[in-house]
Amino acid sequence: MSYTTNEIMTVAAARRLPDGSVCFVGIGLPSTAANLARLTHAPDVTLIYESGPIGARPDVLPLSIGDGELAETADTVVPTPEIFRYWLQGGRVDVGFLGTAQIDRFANLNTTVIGPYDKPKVRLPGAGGAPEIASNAREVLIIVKQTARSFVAKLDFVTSAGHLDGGDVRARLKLPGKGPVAVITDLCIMEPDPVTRELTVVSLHEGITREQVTAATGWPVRFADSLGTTPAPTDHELQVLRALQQRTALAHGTAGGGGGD
Amino acid sequence: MSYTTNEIMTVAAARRLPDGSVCFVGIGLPSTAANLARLTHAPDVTLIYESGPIGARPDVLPLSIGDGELAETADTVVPTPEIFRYWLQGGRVDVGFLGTAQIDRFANLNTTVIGPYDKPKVRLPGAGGAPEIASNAREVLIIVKQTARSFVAKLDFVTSAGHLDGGDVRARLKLPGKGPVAVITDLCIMEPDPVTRELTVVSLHEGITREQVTAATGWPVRFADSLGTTPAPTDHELQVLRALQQRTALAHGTAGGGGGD
Amino acid sequence: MTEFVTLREAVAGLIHDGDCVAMEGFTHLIPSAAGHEVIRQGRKDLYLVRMTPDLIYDQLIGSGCVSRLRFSWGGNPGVGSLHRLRDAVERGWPGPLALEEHSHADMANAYVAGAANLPFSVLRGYQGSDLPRHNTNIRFIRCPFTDEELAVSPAIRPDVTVIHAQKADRRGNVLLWGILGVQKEAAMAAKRVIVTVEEIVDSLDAPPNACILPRVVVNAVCLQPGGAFPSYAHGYYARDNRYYIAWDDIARDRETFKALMQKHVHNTADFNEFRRVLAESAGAAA
Amino acid sequence: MTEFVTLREAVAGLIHDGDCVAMEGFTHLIPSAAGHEVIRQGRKDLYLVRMTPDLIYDQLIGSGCVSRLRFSWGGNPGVGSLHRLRDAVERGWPGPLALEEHSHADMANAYVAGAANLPFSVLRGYQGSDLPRHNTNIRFIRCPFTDEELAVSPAIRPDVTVIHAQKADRRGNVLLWGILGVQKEAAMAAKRVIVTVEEIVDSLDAPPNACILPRVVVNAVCLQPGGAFPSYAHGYYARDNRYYIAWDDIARDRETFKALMQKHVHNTADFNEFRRVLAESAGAAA
Repeated sequence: MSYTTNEIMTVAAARRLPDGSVCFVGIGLPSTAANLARLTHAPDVTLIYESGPIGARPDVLPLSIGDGELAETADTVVPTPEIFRYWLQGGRVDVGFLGTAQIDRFANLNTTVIGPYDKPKVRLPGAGGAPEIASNAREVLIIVKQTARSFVAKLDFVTSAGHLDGGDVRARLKLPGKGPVAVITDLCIMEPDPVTRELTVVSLHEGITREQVTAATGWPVRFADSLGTTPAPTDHELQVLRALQQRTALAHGTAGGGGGD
Repeated sequence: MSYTTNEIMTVAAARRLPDGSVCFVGIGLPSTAANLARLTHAPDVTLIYESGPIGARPDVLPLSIGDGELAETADTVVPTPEIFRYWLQGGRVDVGFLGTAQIDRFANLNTTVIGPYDKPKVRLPGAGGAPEIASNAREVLIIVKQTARSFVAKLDFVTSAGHLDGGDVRARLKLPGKGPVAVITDLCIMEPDPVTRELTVVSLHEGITREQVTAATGWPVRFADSLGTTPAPTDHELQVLRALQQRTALAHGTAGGGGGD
Repeated sequence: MTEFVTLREAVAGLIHDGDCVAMEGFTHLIPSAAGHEVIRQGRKDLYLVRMTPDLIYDQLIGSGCVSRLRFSWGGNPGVGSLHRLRDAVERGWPGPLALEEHSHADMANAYVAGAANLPFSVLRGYQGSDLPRHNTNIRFIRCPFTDEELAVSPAIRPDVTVIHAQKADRRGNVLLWGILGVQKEAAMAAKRVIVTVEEIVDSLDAPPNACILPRVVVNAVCLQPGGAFPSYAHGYYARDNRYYIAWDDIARDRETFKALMQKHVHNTADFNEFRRVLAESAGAAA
Repeated sequence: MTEFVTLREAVAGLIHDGDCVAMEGFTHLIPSAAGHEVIRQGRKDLYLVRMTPDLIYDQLIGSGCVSRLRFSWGGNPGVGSLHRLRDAVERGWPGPLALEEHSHADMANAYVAGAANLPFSVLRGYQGSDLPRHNTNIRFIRCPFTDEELAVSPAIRPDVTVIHAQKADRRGNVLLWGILGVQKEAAMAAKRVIVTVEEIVDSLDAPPNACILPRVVVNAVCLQPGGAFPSYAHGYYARDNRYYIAWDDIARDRETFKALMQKHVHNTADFNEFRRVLAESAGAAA
């Protein structure tokens, strides 16, 4: 089956979510990918949303982070402070799944402002749960569309820590989690270099060239020596994803996703 | 109707609980008095037990602080941390109703040890909720049988602060609540002097002499100039109290009360 | 103890110019009717607090009721930007808006600290983030036992918290269920509490350990069915996703926004009338 | 993920000599069967934590399993003293017992801090009390915003928390209701969690926002009907007040206590057999 770049991005991100893990899910692309994982290879994943549902199994994608569908299908719904205190800070989240407005070469994230903080050109929604997801989850997956505007040489504002200035700075600052382990875009998959922690393209989606990735990245992007090709979505993955999005469109009049954190 | 010294103690304590107030109730005598108040002049009192029930209206007295009867008759049952954090520390408790093993002239309480802490003669159960009830409730009522062994010149251990060394020391230490406003015993009612905060007998129960109170107090106890006589329990009060204790005996095979804090 | 009053009376009596006001509801049970009533009564200089300022705060900000905002995520959930919030921050219209920006984890902790009458909250957070550089109320302390560094911020203690709930009983106890967000903590942290409800019943018939606000913490209960529109009330009505999408166009333009607020809020007596006017517009458009 | 095992297997696999163990249950749902099994397996040098050590901790202390106790109220609720606890503290029998004594408010806060993975908890407490003089783990700090003095103590982070609950589903989610005490916080604060339950069901059929421990925090579920005896399980059986009263006589004398533990615990294979032996004794006595 043929597929879009959005589809391979979502499928490639979903594949990174281990079955049996506890996943803290942001709304939008992360929620789509996490639910695709749950409906394919990871039936025993526990999806947590910051509004309170634990173990949500939505039949259609939520449009907001607090849709009733999440509450109705969850193992339990706890107050929001418990999610952040007992679950995220409590060290019980294996994977934090984040989107972002801007990202730099060390996978630091900006969701706060474009331009100076006190006189912003664009005021973005803000931090939401991201700073503590980024620091406390055992590992972080980032899913974001790749453009030179979003993959920038220098962030206007670091909302959430990736690997900061690179190297072992997270360990030195005693951040509890490993930080970003992969950035999945509509063009490629990047992983931090094991030593420098600079994002490195490890896999190109089928039909995508190095030049396209370079053009969509605001810094001189590095490619792995053993650069691979992202395995194409299987028919099953595509069928499940499309059925999910179709159910969502029927329920909401939209394919789900969008903003909200 | 004739009555016992225990009965007038309970009735006199119950009368001090204002209708409409929020009362944090210890088990035993405080619970008996608080429920008598609720069943007589204070139908709108909100009784809180540290195990979690808020607005409990038990038909029989609880034998333990966490009887099912409390949960079944309450407006809501919250986790114990919420009782201490959001209610007591939150400043939402009007009256703390305490018992004690020992008390001194400034209404400080000892429920920890008789003898030295590290080599106690008698190891008592300990603090329970009392230290923070004593400091955080807007005011504190103490109900305790009066003997020279329990009303002592010097406590072996200050578990919970009354008026400490007297005077305005509570205000200087910035304790949130006013501290003990009355001590109700089987012999009399004592209140702290407005200036020195030393406990002063303001009312003798009918038939009790100054000499009896003096003999049952381990310090040279002071009597108010305008020493009154505690109004006798009304027939209604006695009937309600006895019916409550009879229901309790039928349910538990005991009259309720006993230890537990 | 609880008074049963109209929303107009509750806002008039309990929310004053300059107050610190938290209207909470995490996507679910957002107190929209109360937000309208605050605008209708022309409150000024409010210090608003909310984890996720969305449409009602966009409306309050655009209407000039707000001088200061403590928050952690300000957007139109599922749609995108809050244009009135952005206009205030980016261009100072209709007036300057001071921001106190935190993360969700911090805000949730700060409500808990407020409910517990503590002056500050403690969290493992903000490591590597620029937020503490721009908010002097995010500080760091060391654990007296382990010497670990932890973030602290001031507890949230609103003058007034406003929430919407499913039910109240006639004594004033309030029951909510489904997505609970931080409503209970926000209410317990406040000096005064207003609750709008879908219905008032003889008995809550609540299951064991349900989320109940006892009447002694509730100052006013206002019957306002549909009062969370366009958000939802679990068990009563669904979220109106189209309204959230439509808001994007309305809020984008100052004049469109002002005209709509005039028609839907200032020219209506209450939320019920707003709903009627809205339904008529929709009918006319169809 | 949750394993469904016998209590014997759970204790053998998850509780080790020297562990910090919290068995919680505030009068309600006390994990008595688990306490017996720890004694039966002869664990040593345990660091026990519990707000209200009562009969099960009296038994564990008297059986020589415990070297250290963190607590806030140690008594036989509704009856009086714990004689085995007193004997250990007053006369060092069967061995010395180190006490770390706090107040209820502090213990509850310290469990919350543990569940939240914070190293310490903060409270308004202990003003004027002698407890901080005898417990160097009660300290004071100043608020970085208001300069108020507040008490702090180390978070409780048990190696193992053991609770009793009404139900588990076949996936391992656990439901409890009624008086909740600090069980949820104690479980969330622990490295490992054992839950004994009255029954295992296909579906919890839990009401919204019920107190549920999700399976990912539960290591072992053990079916043990009646496992909270002589405390109670709301909806299943009542408290056996006579047993609490009888315990006062049993525990008062070392030999009586030892003989009873031999007969009821060491000579029985499990809690079901203990209940049978106990019923026979009662029958014989009647």
